Amino acid sequence: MVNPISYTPGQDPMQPRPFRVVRAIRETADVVTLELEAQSGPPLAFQPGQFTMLYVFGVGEVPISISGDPHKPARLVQTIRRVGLVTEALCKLGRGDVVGVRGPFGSHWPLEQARGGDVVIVAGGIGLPPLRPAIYHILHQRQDYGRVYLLYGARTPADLLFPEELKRWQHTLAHAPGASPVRVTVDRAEGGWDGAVGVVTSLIPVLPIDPLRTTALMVGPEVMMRFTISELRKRGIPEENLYLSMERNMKCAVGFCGHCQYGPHFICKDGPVLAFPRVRDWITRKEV
Amino acid sequence: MPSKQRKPTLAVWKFASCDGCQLSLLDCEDELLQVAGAVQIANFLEASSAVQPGPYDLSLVEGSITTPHDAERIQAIRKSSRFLVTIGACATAGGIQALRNFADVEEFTRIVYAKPEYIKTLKHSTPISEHVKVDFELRGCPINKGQLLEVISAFLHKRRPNIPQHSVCLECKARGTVCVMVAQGTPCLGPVTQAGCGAICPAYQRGCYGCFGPQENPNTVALSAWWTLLGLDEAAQQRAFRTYNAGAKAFSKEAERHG
Amino acid sequence: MQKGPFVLERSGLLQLLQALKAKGYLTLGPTVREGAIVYDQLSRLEDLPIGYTDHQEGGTYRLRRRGDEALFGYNVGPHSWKRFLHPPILRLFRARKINGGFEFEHEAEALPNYAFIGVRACELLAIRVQDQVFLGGAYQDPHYKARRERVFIVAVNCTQAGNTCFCASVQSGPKAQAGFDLALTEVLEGDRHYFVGEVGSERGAEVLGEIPHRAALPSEVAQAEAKVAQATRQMGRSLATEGLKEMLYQNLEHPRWEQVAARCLSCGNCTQVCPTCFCTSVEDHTDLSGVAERTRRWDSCFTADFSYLHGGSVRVSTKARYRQWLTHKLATWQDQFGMLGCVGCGRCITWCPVGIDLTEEVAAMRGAHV
Amino acid sequence: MGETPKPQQTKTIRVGNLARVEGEGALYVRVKGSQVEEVRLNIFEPPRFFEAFLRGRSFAEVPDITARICGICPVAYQMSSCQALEAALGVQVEGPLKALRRLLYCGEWIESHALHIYFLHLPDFLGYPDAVRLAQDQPERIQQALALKKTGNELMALLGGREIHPINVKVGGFYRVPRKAELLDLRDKLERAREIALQTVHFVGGLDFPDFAPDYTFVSLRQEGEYPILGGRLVSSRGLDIAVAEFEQHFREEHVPHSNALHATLEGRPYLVGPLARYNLNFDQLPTAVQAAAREAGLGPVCRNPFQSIVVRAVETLYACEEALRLIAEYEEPDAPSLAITPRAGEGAGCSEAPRGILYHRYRIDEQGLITEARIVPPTSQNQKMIEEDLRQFVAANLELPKPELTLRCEQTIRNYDPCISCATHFLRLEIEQAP
Ligand SMILES: Cc1cc2nc3c(=O)[nH]c(=O)nc-3n(C[C@H](O)[C@H](O)[C@H](O)COP(=O)(O)OP(=O)(O)OC[C@H]3O[C@@H](n4cnc5c(N)ncnc54)[C@H](O)[C@@H]3O)c2cc1C
Ligand code: SF4
Ligand code: SF4
Ligand code: SF4
Repeated sequence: MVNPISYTPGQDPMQPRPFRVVRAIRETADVVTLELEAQSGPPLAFQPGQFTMLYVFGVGEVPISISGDPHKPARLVQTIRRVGLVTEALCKLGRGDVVGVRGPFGSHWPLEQARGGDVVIVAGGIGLPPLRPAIYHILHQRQDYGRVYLLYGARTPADLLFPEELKRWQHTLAHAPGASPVRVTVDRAEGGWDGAVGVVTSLIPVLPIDPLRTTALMVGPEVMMRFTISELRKRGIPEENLYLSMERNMKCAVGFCGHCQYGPHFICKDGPVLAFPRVRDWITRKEV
Repeated sequence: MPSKQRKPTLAVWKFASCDGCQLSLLDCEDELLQVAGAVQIANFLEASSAVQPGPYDLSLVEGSITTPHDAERIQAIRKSSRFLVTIGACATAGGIQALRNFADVEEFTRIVYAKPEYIKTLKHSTPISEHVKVDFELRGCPINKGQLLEVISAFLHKRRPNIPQHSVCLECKARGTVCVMVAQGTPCLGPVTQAGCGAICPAYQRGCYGCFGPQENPNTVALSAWWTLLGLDEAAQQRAFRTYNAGAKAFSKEAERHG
Repeated sequence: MQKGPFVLERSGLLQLLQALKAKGYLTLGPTVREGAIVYDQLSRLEDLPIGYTDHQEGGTYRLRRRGDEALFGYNVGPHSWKRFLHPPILRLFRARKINGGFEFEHEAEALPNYAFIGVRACELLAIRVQDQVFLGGAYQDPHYKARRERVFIVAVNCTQAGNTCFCASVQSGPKAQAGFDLALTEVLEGDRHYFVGEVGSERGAEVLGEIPHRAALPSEVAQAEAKVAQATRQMGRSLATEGLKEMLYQNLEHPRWEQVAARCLSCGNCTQVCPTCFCTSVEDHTDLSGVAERTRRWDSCFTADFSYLHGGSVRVSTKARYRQWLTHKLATWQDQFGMLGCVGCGRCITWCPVGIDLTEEVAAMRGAHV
Repeated sequence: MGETPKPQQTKTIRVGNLARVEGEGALYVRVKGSQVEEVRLNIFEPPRFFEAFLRGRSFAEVPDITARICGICPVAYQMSSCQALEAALGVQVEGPLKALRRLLYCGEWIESHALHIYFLHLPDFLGYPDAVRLAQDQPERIQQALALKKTGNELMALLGGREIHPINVKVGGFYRVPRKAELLDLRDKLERAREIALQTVHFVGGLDFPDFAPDYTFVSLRQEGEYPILGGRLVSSRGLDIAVAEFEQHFREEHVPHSNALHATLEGRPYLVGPLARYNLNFDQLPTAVQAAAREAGLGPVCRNPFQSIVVRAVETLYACEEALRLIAEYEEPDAPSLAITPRAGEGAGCSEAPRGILYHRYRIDEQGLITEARIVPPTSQNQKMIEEDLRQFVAANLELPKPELTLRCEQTIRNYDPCISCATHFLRLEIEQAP
């Protein structure tokens, strides 16, 4: 993996670099993946789990995780759900449009530590894109990892992201034939769905893993992560092996603006990926 | 702005008000022609006799609803407006004329008019949002012209206007003004009032009088407790909350406590 | 270079100002305005609050006459040096659209070289705290850095304590320890009026070399030290720092938070006057002509926007906001930056419009807990 | 289109919504044959009850509240209320504080007159619907107009804190007075504004004006030694000369059922206030340079053509720039920003020259300083009857005009007065449906 470029002093970390949209892929009704290339300068190397700040000219800037392959940094890939004004503007971009990019920022998934053991990846909704680079990396070095599972929950079948890849991963991630590493569930079955219905945490109790040698990575709404953690703890996975990616309001991503504080952590630099013990005392509290 | 595209149309409407908020647009001397270049002023009676029929992309509505006729008129305006922004304390809170809401309108009419039987008006002065859906409310008595331009350019660029809803105190401090309440014991509404004016009152050595209405999280009870320590009597406290935003809920509720 | 303590006569201070100006510094310091002592340009000694002192209480500040001609006989006012190093509003960039993309406009920022006159010990520490935030991490804020690097600091030790300060208990004062170019202690003794000084840097020594001064006598040094010691004794408030972080972490659900929230206006004044509070909002604008601009302005954890995530604020209640503020200052800051976020200047107590006092809140929580 | 009225044919002119006036009004004229049967300036701006809710407020709040009657001339409201209340409280603002008030008022005159000349009135003369479209053909002219207007606004923003509803005006003076240096900073801009104002005088002097010169009764303030802005005595072109406190003994408002407007009369007759009145009654008080400019623009010491009010406004704008420069040059910072005031019971009247004419206020206060009675007579309501008279005369004299042009001329006739309907309506009778 390429090391992240560090910020060169003298340059303002608040100033974006222009990137051109080379492809815009409509994933679902409200999710778009943008493939971006730097207009000048080096491509943006990153580690799985990191994010960038994407700036739409004059509209605003928001944190978005990188969803592409860390081994192919020439193209910066980011997947965005339209929820408000900036994300809406991002989702409207097409080939040739220019966005500003700052980053990559933040901590990354513990893929080094996870080597040699099992990996459980739990994603809820738009939580899958930040985990995809980790999957790519594992696929790249599949032999380094034991059993790998992706548990993914979406609202409806139509909201499932990357369906083709999910199918592919079913084979490529498998440690043994017929292992069924990708397990998907939806809140509401629609349109002839014959898969699982229910919350993603319901998939955890039956996973064949070696708990003490398992690392879990999760991204989703805070409640979902709380329940996931409790289920994983029930399976006996040590808490220091549980990793989650947190979200807070972010104005700068470099630790200056103060907005992303979460207890003692700055989500932008200490996170977004944090080991569970670091948030244990905070995650059950309201309004932190 | 690409000139080939059809320019968005702008309409300005007036209800019960002093005209000041509309004038704020004409007071944007440096930007007025730029505004006129970016939008097509399709209906702005105070400024132009050329009136084009709707629908309009952006309607700015000044003034409060005080007559049955106006209550109907605003419905029609809403129907012909894609985006409707209310401007000023009258339109967003009922304005100073909402003081009638706490009194007997008939008595008011008798005081002002020699032949009160000719005057027919609604009992209450109400904000536009009580009648129709409003897309954005711009506060102030009058509105701040910088904020007005911000709302118009945000609309043109389809972004959220940067209009903070926090207290005046943040602006006051950014400006470097010395707090008049702390340093002089002058009662100030700044802590419970929404920013936007630039904290001018404290900068001119007086307490804020609340013309931008309540901030997002106003603790009027705690403020008035402090005012009591500063020696402000109940009647004066009630009057302080009954001015240009008397109809705004947080202020009208607080005023009632001092009745 | 002057090694030991030196003495500067009262008139020497004017010469110091003039020497700094001659070197191209914009001299800033305390002056009376709008009924308080604020920081603004100083050109003459008469611009200083001669003979004034300040009486401070929670939510109250009053200027008083001292009855002598002291130049620095007061404590800190509503301003702090952060207005100059970390300005309340700053444009970060402008950009305009060009053939499908956009380009940034670079305008060289004409920054004055600031000389801060009369920086108190707590304020020196506050500057160090902000250094840690803006320069101490993986990223550096070039705007802060550019200002910070050029600043010349003349510290002044407190010889009387304010009623709302508690620097002694957080070990930030009243004597300036480090981080200054020159440090002075004002001594008024009978009809003598002079400063006992200390050099803190090469630059300080160089400037000092240009103005008349002499080595201090041991008695003069003793006089100065006694004055500073007196300030320590007078300190109006205190904050017990031992186990503070743990105490707060254990009390995140203490009923006291609700009680203080009932009084708190969520106006944000405490965060604005605090010399260490650094939070900002970053806003992207466009004007009518389509030129985009990014500005950064002081923000406050007391606003709803501060913790906004799509769908609403994380910290909706005033309780959660006050708790965030206080625990950040006194507890999480220690985890983040290895130091307290509070230097004990007392500004948040004086300039809270309703006199909320963090030392009192901490004491109440300790009382219930310990 | 170009029809001429046949005898006995009824013709109505209706303008549903008057444009380029401040506030909301409509015009209705009915002509039968050569007889103008009815002229109605219909005002449907809703009532706002200021006099009523001023009762019980502290005297100190009045200037802020009355400002809200009109966003176009808030300073006028503040000044008239302050003067009236100061009379009631037995204090008098003099010296630099008074000069600052005059200076603030100059700002409002410059701003308001520039607005009216270029944005509301001029488009009529040049055949444009508005100044924005005029700017497409004559960008420089409108840019200059904006610069002029902006200078007025800057003066108000400096002295008042902001342009509309200034926050710095106080009974007894100001909350904060400017330092001399702050005022001097405006000097260059005012000099530039003066140049633009002078060009404006020349330019509008050359416009085409219909022949029309009714025999008005002019009413304005007058005070020896200065062109009237603040205070003075009330005088008329028919020999009236009274103290402001005597206003209500001579001027009456009638609430007439058949009309939509409350008619103000002076000794039973309609009268005219505003720039024409001020000019005609105070030409001698104008500085020679301003008089000369007026003459160059074709005005004598007397001007009775309301269409030429645009020229008079330009002359007054020039005067306001001159006067502002003089006041700034002579300004000395006062010791205190305001006079100390102890509330006491009393009654007082005040009058000042709003850009549109005299604005009269009277208050009664109790010993705690609370208002017990308030009375406000704004210029537009005083001119109401005169506007209708003018329309009647003008239509009668121009019946041969094609209807669209006649309509336009009627609108222009109304705009001659720069009527401020927002001001007027706090006491106008309205035609409004029954409340539910
Ligand atoms: C580290 C991190 C990684 C993220 N990765 C992704 C991703 O890969 N894909 C994706 O679709 N979304 C991601 N998000 C969430 C995304 O940033 C928000 O959906 C987005 O900021 C909403 O902006 P908006 O203007 O469209 O929404 P609005 O509701 O209009 O929000 C207004 C403003 O509030 C702030 N804001 C609102 N919601 C959030 C939020 N959740 N996080 C931070 N700031 C917020 C932003 O400044 C935003 O502009 C991530 C958030 C974080 C913190
Ligand atoms: S003067 Fe008013 S607005 Fe300013 S900080 Fe004090 S209380 Fe807030
Ligand atoms: S928290 Fe209060 S006492 Fe501490 S440094 Fe900030 S303002 Fe000063
Ligand atoms: S503690 Fe005081 S200053 Fe801070 S937000 Fe609350 S009321 Fe305002």
